[in-house]
Amino acid sequence: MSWALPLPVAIPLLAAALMVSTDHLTPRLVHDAVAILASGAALAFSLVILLASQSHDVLHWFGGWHPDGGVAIGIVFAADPFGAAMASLATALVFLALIYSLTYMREESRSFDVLMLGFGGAMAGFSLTGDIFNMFVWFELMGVCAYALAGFKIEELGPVQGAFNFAVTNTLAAYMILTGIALLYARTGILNLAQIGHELAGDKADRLVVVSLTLIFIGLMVKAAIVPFHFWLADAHAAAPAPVCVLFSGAMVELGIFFIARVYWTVFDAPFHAHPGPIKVLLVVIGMLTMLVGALMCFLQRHLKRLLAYSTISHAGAMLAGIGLLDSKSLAGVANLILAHAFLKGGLFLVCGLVLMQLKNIDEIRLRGAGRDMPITGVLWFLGSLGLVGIPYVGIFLGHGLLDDGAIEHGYGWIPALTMVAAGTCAGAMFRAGARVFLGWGADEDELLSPEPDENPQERDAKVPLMWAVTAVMIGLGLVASIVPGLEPRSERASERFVDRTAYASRVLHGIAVHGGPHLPFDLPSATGSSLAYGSGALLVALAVAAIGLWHGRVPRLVQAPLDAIRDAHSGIVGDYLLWIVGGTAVIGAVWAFTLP
Amino acid sequence: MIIATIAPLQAVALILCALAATAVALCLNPLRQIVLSGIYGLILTITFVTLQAPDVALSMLVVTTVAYPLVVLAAIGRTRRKQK
Amino acid sequence: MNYLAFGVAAWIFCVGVYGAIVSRNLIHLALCLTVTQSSTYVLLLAIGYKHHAGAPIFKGVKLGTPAVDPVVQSLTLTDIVVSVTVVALVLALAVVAHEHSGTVDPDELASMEG
Amino acid sequence: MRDRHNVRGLLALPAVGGLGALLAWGFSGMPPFGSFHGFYGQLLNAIALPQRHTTNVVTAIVFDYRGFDTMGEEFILFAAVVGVVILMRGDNEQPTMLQRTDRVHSDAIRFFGVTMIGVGVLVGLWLAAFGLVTPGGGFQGGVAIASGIVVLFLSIGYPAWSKLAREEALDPFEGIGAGTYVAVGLAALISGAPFLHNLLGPGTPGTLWSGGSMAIINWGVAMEVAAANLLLYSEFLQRYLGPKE
Repeated sequence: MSWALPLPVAIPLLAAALMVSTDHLTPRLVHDAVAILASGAALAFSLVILLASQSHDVLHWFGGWHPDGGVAIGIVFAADPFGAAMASLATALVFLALIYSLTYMREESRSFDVLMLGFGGAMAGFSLTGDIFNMFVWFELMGVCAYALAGFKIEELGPVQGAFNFAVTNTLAAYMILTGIALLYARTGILNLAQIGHELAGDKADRLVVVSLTLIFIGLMVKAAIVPFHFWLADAHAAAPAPVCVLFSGAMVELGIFFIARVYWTVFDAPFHAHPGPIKVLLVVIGMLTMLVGALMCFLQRHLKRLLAYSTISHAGAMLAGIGLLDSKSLAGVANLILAHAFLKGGLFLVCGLVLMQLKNIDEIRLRGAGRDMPITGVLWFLGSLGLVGIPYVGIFLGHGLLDDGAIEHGYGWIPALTMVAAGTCAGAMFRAGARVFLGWGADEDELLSPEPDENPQERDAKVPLMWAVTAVMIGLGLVASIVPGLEPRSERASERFVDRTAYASRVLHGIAVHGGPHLPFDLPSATGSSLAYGSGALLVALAVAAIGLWHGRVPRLVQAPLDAIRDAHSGIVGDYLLWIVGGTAVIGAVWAFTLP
Repeated sequence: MIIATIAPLQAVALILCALAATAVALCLNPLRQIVLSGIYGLILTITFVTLQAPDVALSMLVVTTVAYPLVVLAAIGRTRRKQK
Repeated sequence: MNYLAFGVAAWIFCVGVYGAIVSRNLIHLALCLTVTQSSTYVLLLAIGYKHHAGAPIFKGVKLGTPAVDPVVQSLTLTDIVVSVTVVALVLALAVVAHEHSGTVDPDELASMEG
Repeated sequence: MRDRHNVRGLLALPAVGGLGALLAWGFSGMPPFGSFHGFYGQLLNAIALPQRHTTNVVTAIVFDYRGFDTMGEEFILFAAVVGVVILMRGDNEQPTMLQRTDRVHSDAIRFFGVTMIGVGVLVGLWLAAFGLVTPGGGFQGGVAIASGIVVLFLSIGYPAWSKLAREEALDPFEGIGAGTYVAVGLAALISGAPFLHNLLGPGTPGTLWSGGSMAIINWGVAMEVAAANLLLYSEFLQRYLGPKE
């Protein structure tokens, strides 16, 4: 199955190159067909790889440069179930977003398709690579496509400024990652992940490794929109076309989280295996902080896409905390969370696209009651929001349940309570917005919410039924993610393999395949009592938050001042954002420098 | 292929790099800045040669003498007009 | 001398970031980013340098002659290309932002966006 | 607003200072300058010439051992140019007021320009051709070719230039150049070998045909880089000289 590995990257990129070279010769129809076929093929091959990776990791050595006596000469793609699943998820989102855009993105559709394909290829490469510099290359390609897509609507200032802030902050992140890579190279003289881990095993971690850890993690955290490195995300999301937001929220942010886990379990687990305490505590604390700040900011938005963007930040925080527990069960939870969240949040963004197109506005207050005669769109919005609560057996439930169970096993009993509140608050804000727009409930003024400038609709005569269909497919996939038979044991086994550094290294460097173990049943997921309780609790929180938002609209004076301070920090000035990144790096680096052995 | 090099030359080139980088970053006038960054690019080129990296030096040279100045000058020209 | 090159790399990184933070002009900011990126060139090449070794080019030289690390050089080459493209993209965004607002000051831009 | 900027300036000093301290602390753990012994690099230095018959090891790494990185890199350039063209689509109208003033009258300048084009393009071709033997390669060559051609702009003026350096004319070169890389990779895959496997064998050391399929990739890269750079210059110069108000 090794031959399939380059295809999810190569096919979209080749298609993009062909589309540019025949740009002015072929009709638009052909272009759209090529783009959708290419992304569909990439998706199909990603799924093939995912199936093949169930028994053992699938490898592909580019150029045929197999390792020579355990020394990696070339670049490898190493697909384990998680990596292959991330590639499948990313390419699936590209595929669906391209179909949705068939009529939605009429203007300059060729370049749009080209950039989407490049984005998809880069995300697939990022998921599959087993080489740290190759990761950097895909990180940058992902970035370049994303910056251009974020600024796609150049007729307005917002998108351009959002894209600028996005580009500058993420470029700084890339340089930090590259510096971290250089330090690892100075220490080991190697770029292959498995082999770096092998080299570092047994040695005491020196300062080179600690600083490298800091720089690489923070660079990835910027991509993953972790507080205080998250500021670019809302600016970029609010302004980008809806199908692009699907990729940003559904895959790009999660890939940042994913690679933190990847690089920890292949490289940094080796030197820090005995004393992971400081890494664990800091990641969990930052993750929880992100989750709460994201939920709070989400509640304060009236611009629907901005609201969804902050809820993405909140969920990204929960994911980081799950990774930070450094435990295979929580990791399985994070994987399931990523899966369900991607489809639900993607679907919600597509609903925003429909709202913007049909109602010519995206502001909750101004649209009050305007969506009363759009039942299908409204129902989709509520279903998507419902999936993000964590109600037992719906949407993100399985992911949250596993994550919570892992946290409780590790003695972090307070994590499930916080995730319940945060997920409930985000979903509550979505309920509130939905009730106001589609039902006309609540006050027609709310001073608490941040006003935002208008956004112009993209297209006027798009084919709505097609867009409904794509949106419904995404939300439907997200809703059933918790009841897929056999998903739970498979994700747990996959994460056990993911955290097994020595097995990964011997597979990559010596080709030794460790077999997957006994056959897994196709059972419906079971749930512990506590996760059922937390899931139901989240629903209550969500309803309460929605009710407060609709009819109360006030917060106690005590929290008003800190609220204003947090809101003020989201200034839109790129210098501020860079300052947060640099300051955050200095603080986190100092903490690790003093506490890691 | 050894490119003749001596340690003092490396040291001088590196220190010049640090100084020129500082000048580029702290110069507030964009036009003066693009001149400085051209000089900085040339110093980097020399530094790369002393570090035995002719390929990299060549890349830096073509980028710093053509690509950067053209693009940046055009951008400066465009953003200047309306400001007056 | 042992740590001069690394110190210079750290210094360049910091100067570039500082310039970007306090910048009042988007184009100036883009050039500061290139300065930050150039620190990675110096760092990578300094890591791969070996005393009394030549460039990794074996034309007219016997194989086995000491040569500096070729891998960091190929990484730096990639890095330079990336730098040019990102700067071009950032500058394009700056020019378009100016088109809309008539300013290239990040603070003013943010206040216009509201 | 000014306050905010000043506060940022004040806070930036300790923050950047902290980052600098962190970097300095980390860098002080480096192996001393000049004593590095990375076995990946040394291994490649030893095997590249016998295996790949390329005397320039860096180029062998760029196009073969780590050729897949370079494919990604080419697409970064490719995507960025598509992005720039898209972002700058706003004013594609022809500059009208500049047409009269922009004409070049001096034959001397024109002659100089034409000579420079020749020099630039020749240097570029030379750099690209001998990249596998001596320093240089597709990227450096491509930029030099583009810079040679852009001199044309100075000698014939904008109106004539805008007819030549059109997107329609340059896009095929850019697309085919970038596509060549993937096509070479896929060709190997289809023949049953790993992606980007060198199908054509190593060739003769020290000549233009050393490196096998690396030579094809190299020329593809040169073409893509030249076209991409020209598109980039063209977009920015159009902005520079286009009508403003």
